[in-house]
Amino acid sequence: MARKSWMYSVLEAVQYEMQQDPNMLWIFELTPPVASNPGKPVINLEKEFGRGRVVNTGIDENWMVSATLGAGLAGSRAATYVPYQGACMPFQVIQNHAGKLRHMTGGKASMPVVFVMEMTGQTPGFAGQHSDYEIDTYYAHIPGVKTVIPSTPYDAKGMMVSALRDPNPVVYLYPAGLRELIEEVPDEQYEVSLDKAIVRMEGSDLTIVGSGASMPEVMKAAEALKAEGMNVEAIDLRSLKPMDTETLVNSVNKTKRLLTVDQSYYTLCPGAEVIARVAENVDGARYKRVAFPDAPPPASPEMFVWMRPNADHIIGAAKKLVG
Amino acid sequence: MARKSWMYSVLEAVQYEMQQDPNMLWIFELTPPVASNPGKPVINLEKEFGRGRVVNTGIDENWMVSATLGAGLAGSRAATYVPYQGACMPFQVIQNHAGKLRHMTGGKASMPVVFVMEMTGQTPGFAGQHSDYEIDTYYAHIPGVKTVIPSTPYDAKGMMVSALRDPNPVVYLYPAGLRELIEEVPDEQYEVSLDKAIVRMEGSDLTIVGSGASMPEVMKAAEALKAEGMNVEAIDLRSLKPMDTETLVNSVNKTKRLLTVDQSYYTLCPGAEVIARVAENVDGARYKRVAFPDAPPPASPEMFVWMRPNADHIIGAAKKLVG
Amino acid sequence: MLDNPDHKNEERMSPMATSRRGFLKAAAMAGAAVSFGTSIARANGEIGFWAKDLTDQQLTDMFTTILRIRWHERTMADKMLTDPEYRGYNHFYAGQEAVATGVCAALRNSGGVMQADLAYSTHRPTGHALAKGVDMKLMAAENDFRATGLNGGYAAEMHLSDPEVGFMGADGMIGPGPVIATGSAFAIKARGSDQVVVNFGGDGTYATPHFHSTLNNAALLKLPFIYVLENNLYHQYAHYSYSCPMKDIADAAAPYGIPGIVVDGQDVIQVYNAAKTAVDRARAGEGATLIEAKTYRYYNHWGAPGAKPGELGAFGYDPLAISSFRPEREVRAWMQRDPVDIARKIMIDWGVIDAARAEGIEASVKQEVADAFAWAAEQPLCKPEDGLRHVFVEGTVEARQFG
Amino acid sequence: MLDNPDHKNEERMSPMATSRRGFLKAAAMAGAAVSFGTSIARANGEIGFWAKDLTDQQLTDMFTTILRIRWHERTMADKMLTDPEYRGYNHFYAGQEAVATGVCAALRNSGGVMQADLAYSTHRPTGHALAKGVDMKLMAAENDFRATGLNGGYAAEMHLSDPEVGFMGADGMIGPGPVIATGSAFAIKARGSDQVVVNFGGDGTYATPHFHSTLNNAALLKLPFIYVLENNLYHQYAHYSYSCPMKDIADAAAPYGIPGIVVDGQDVIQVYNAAKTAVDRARAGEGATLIEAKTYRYYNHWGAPGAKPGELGAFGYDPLAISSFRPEREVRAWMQRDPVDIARKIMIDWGVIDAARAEGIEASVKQEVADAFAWAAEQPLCKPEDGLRHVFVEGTVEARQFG
Ligand SMILES: Cc1ncc(C[n+]2csc(CCOP(=O)(O)OP(=O)(O)O)c2C)c(N)n1
Ligand SMILES: Cc1ncc(C[n+]2csc(CCOP(=O)(O)OP(=O)(O)O)c2C)c(N)n1
Ligand SMILES: [Mg+2]
Ligand SMILES: [Mg+2]
Repeated sequence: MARKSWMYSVLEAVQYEMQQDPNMLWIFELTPPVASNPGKPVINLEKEFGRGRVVNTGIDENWMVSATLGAGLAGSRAATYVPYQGACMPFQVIQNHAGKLRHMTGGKASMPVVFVMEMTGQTPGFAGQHSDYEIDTYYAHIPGVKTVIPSTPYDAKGMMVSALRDPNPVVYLYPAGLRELIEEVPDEQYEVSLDKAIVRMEGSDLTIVGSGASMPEVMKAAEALKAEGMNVEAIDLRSLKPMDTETLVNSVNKTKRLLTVDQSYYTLCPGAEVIARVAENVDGARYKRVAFPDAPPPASPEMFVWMRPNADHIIGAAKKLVG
Repeated sequence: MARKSWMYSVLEAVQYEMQQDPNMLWIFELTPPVASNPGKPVINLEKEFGRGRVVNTGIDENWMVSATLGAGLAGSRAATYVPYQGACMPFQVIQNHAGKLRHMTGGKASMPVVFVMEMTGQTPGFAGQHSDYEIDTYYAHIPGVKTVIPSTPYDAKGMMVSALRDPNPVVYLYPAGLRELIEEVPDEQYEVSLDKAIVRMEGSDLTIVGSGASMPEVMKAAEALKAEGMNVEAIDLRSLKPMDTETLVNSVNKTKRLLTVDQSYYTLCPGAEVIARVAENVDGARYKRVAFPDAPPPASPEMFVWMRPNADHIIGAAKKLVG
Repeated sequence: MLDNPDHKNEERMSPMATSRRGFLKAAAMAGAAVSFGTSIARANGEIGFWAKDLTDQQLTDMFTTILRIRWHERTMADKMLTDPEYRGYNHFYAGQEAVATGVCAALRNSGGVMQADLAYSTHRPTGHALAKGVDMKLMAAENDFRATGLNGGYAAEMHLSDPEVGFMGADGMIGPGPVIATGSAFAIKARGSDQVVVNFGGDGTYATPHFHSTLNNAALLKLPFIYVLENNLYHQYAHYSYSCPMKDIADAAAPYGIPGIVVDGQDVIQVYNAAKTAVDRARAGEGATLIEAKTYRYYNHWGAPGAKPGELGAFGYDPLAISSFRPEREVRAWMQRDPVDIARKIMIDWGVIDAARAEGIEASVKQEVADAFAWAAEQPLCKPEDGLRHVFVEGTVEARQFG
Repeated sequence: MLDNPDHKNEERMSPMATSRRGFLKAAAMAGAAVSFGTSIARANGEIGFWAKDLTDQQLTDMFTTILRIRWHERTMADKMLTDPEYRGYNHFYAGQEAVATGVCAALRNSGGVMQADLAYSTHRPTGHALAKGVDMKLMAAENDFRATGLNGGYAAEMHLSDPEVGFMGADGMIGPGPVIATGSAFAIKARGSDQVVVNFGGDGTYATPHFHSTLNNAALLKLPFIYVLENNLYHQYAHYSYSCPMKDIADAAAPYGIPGIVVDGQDVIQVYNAAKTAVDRARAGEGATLIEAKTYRYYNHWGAPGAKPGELGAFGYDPLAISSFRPEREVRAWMQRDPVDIARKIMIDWGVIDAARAEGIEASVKQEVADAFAWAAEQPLCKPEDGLRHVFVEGTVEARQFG
């Protein structure tokens, strides 16, 4: 146990699995699998396992994901880290191949693979393609892949372990904005399940549901509201597919108020699915969504920061819903 | 006015626009822009406008869409017909370029382009990649493109006219299963708006909302329910982005019961967005979704037909909701 | 604008190998090779007449495989044309049998994904499947949507797969398959295995963006990877000159620094020789090869339109082609160089079998095919709710169609 | 496995053009061309020393353009390094100025998308933008996120665009740009216009699947399209040998049947000559060309890490590179062949300007740049709610962040 960065925690998980399994591969493009942490040895997967197993590719994210899938089909565990710029380049091969192959082969395809898909969305100034946060929805609609999104270093490591050990293809969404988060993370391997939401704060007045990069602001808002006396229940989805309906329904059955928070564009954001699932199962609740507008993120920090959901927005919406 | 097939009606719209605008282009791959209709001249765009303007490409759907976009940027109107097999190949260029360029350039990019994206989903026997119906969600989450989906030959023609005349990029979803529908369609050009849902049947007991390929079954179910005395209001979304919240909310304010019907996979299907929008605006309503399970479509007709939402499923769900 | 006069219909065909096997054996060992045309030049002398080393049994097996594919296709086409109850379909491979057969004869076809050589197939998979060792009965049942079929009725023709024999699967998409296949080759190399990966792909795959990605990564990483490009001149209803500016697609290999070999795809021996060269190279860690097999399909793109029961091939109008279809004369001209006839002649000419034995083999193959379809037709249909299985390894997903 | 000993650091540089202009003019007209090295051979004699026809004014303009780019980059780098209030960023183009300048000097740079030649740019756009005729003040304001900037503050550096001068836009993605650009060329050809389309792209674009799609469709449709591939040896922190098996990326053109030209990207005259050849070819309806310009960037991939205020270039450690960065000696070696110095020498050598005039031009360019940044800094910031505009041509979208 030690205080570790998200990035370090994740690579610890990968390093251990690669040490155990000499066939396992890691494919990267821009982000070398290197991390350091105070008081800890530097992790450098490329150095440790050599270029035969850890490959730095050209700018071809579709190859990265396809090759990872092909490695899995050939019986080798494999994972790839796709930088956010290329996060939709391999969309088709995940949608039409990775997600369907097990079913289409009647269970014969072997796919112990992880697609780490970096997400951005936190940095003002870069405009549409480098400040967007939107792929959660695209990937979560695909059947046959588990689409998960951690929001803490502890979960990031535990879910990485689970993902690497899972025989199913996993789209592991990686919000780059959280990479610098630091918390106590165990040194040994542990698993965090890939199909359970987690209640991060218990309460009975209002349920707030977020995921990934929206969670830090959700928690900030929840703390502030609690300090003002509103009894907030805060839920971190963690898994978008499969989505943990039970935890959501149980919570809203209690609170009868649901506020979803997304950095993704409003239309068909994960929160839409959350509301729909709850609305099918809970009568008489009230609902609200906070999300990025249906507009690309503009370069100007003034415009971007105003548009991106933050704790103040969440607090305002919560008060409207409960008040 | 004459009885015309969907396919013929759409090509009529395209033919007229191409006759008016000598710069306009059409790019296709497998489906030649040819249609015939009893009592009408054969339409063959390739013959009429020549290969300089109507081009049959190699198997490169990403080029088809990118080239269409590039033509638009260069000041020429253009449209492409992407066969369903390739419907996610150009996903990235629509998501990251067509959808963002106007905003990212502060309004300078010219994009009078239409991406006709064929959808399948109706034919049993072809399995995961050739029987899937799922792209509605992927494309509707993208900001900056209008994503529309007609369900009748009349709308198919009118919305094609509007799409071709629209200065914004339009993703025109084309459910191949409806291509053979026939109805009375005017010979002259007319526009059907790209942002309005339509109430196909009025009623006060229950709102059923569908789109595209689900509409024939929705209407069948609605007729049957009406015959049994249930006062169904049936809505055809037609536009997924922007989505016509007003029509939906007005209807459910009246009926207090909402059933959505999709051929798309359950998680994050268009119906999820419909429910979320209504739930944010209407208190005390009840909700249900009928959709394809979160599974790829299997080859076996026995499995596939059981899984695909049909009128019986809709009737059953409606009775549960109202009863 | 789209006319590439370079390569219309006058496709080059290498002269058929008609000389006696003994002579060729000697010639090949002496470094000569009379029957290869451009292939030899292209491979810079690396190719050899490896069929010299095949036993009579192996040669007979190759001939048998060609016949098994041929009669599978013909029987299925007839079934589609005559049995209104039959629901199976196929992208028929008849006419191209020598390619799958010659290639797979150079591969290791058992041991599962950790041992066997791996073959990635296409939307036109039944020939590749049989040549790779897929069980015909199970395949016939799969194509007929049976619960006991090769893939439990989930796959049907376009997704047939049997990792046990290294048949990695048909794929309904054009483009992604070969890229995925290079990933298998990468894994194999990384784990120090001597397996090789073969990707079958049509001339249609050339124009996909994936083609570059495949060859580039195979070359950069020196992968044990062989791209067998079956150039049957058409992708669906378009001649390949619509999508490819060069006459020999094998020429595309040059900038990547990997061999590009053109081979006569109608002659199983020539295909085998080329494949063996590439397989040896790959196993030796020397990297990838692109083999272009010039070939032709006898049926239309999909199903059996234009075909008549009991007759080989389909001519003329294909309703799916709408406004452009292949000239009947072209089909007939290619049928003059039939891979079954060529193989039969070579076998007899080389003294491997005589005409009577050839007939005997053909008769028993026909029987085997008939039995396979009969067995398939008796198999149980799928249970509807099983559609919710196999989405993930564990469990089932929920039904959502009932609301 | 990833080592391609073929092409490490010993990049070929064509000998600099030092001979007198008069001589070269005559030599070119006589069909000789002393300063091209491989380019001539590659283009099969199609290339000519077209700079012979440029007026003194045009040559002076080219020199001025190079200086405007150089001082824009240096001034911006200094601003980033010294002004903590400044929020702009850049992927600096310094070192590559001769490429943008030489290419755009061969283009028509006004008249909007229906008249101008169109240039598609990259994530490293400021040099291309200035060479194509984008207003420096407006660009500086845009890079500083100002409401009155070139694109209203929506774009910033990675999406600068000005269709009025045919500058079709920077693009933050690697791959899609050139494919989109072929569509513009297709439209131009279809409408019978004589415009040409130039796509700038780095060596990093070679490995993208899009590269094949771009060249293949440009060749098949014989498009008025020029791919200017600026090979500055690195894509981000990886040498191009990680992603490309050939030394000269121009070699990739051959199978498509289009010319592939290697040109010394440090010499604006050589770049111009190659570009002019390709532009003439495209305007004449003869199709596409791939030009590979061998060049180098003086700063790190992004921003100004490792740079010092007032000094040109950045050396050594780049925090973004983590574990691999360019050798300082390589940077310094390339800076010996500086495009500004080369251009200045040629201008003086040819008698176009003298040293004093060169200095005068440089001084006024510096002033222009300083003024542009000063003007930009005074421009208004964007109104937050304007982020909801320009999603579609008409109207605004709804705010959704407030719930
Ligand atoms: C991405 C994609 N686009 C389009 C199709 C439709 N399609 C199926 S087969 C085919 C032609 C393939 O031609 P080729 O590769 O030459 O193989 P052949 O059919 O000749 O064996 C096409 C275009 C597809 N399956 N996938
Ligand atoms: C699809 C995609 N993947 C990754 C990136 C991240 N990225 C930005 S610039 C760059 C390197 C580009 O190299 P090159 O094309 O040689 O241009 P240079 O930076 O050398 O000018 C990369 C990988 C991106 N922008 N787009
Ligand atoms: Mg073909
Ligand atoms: Mg570069």
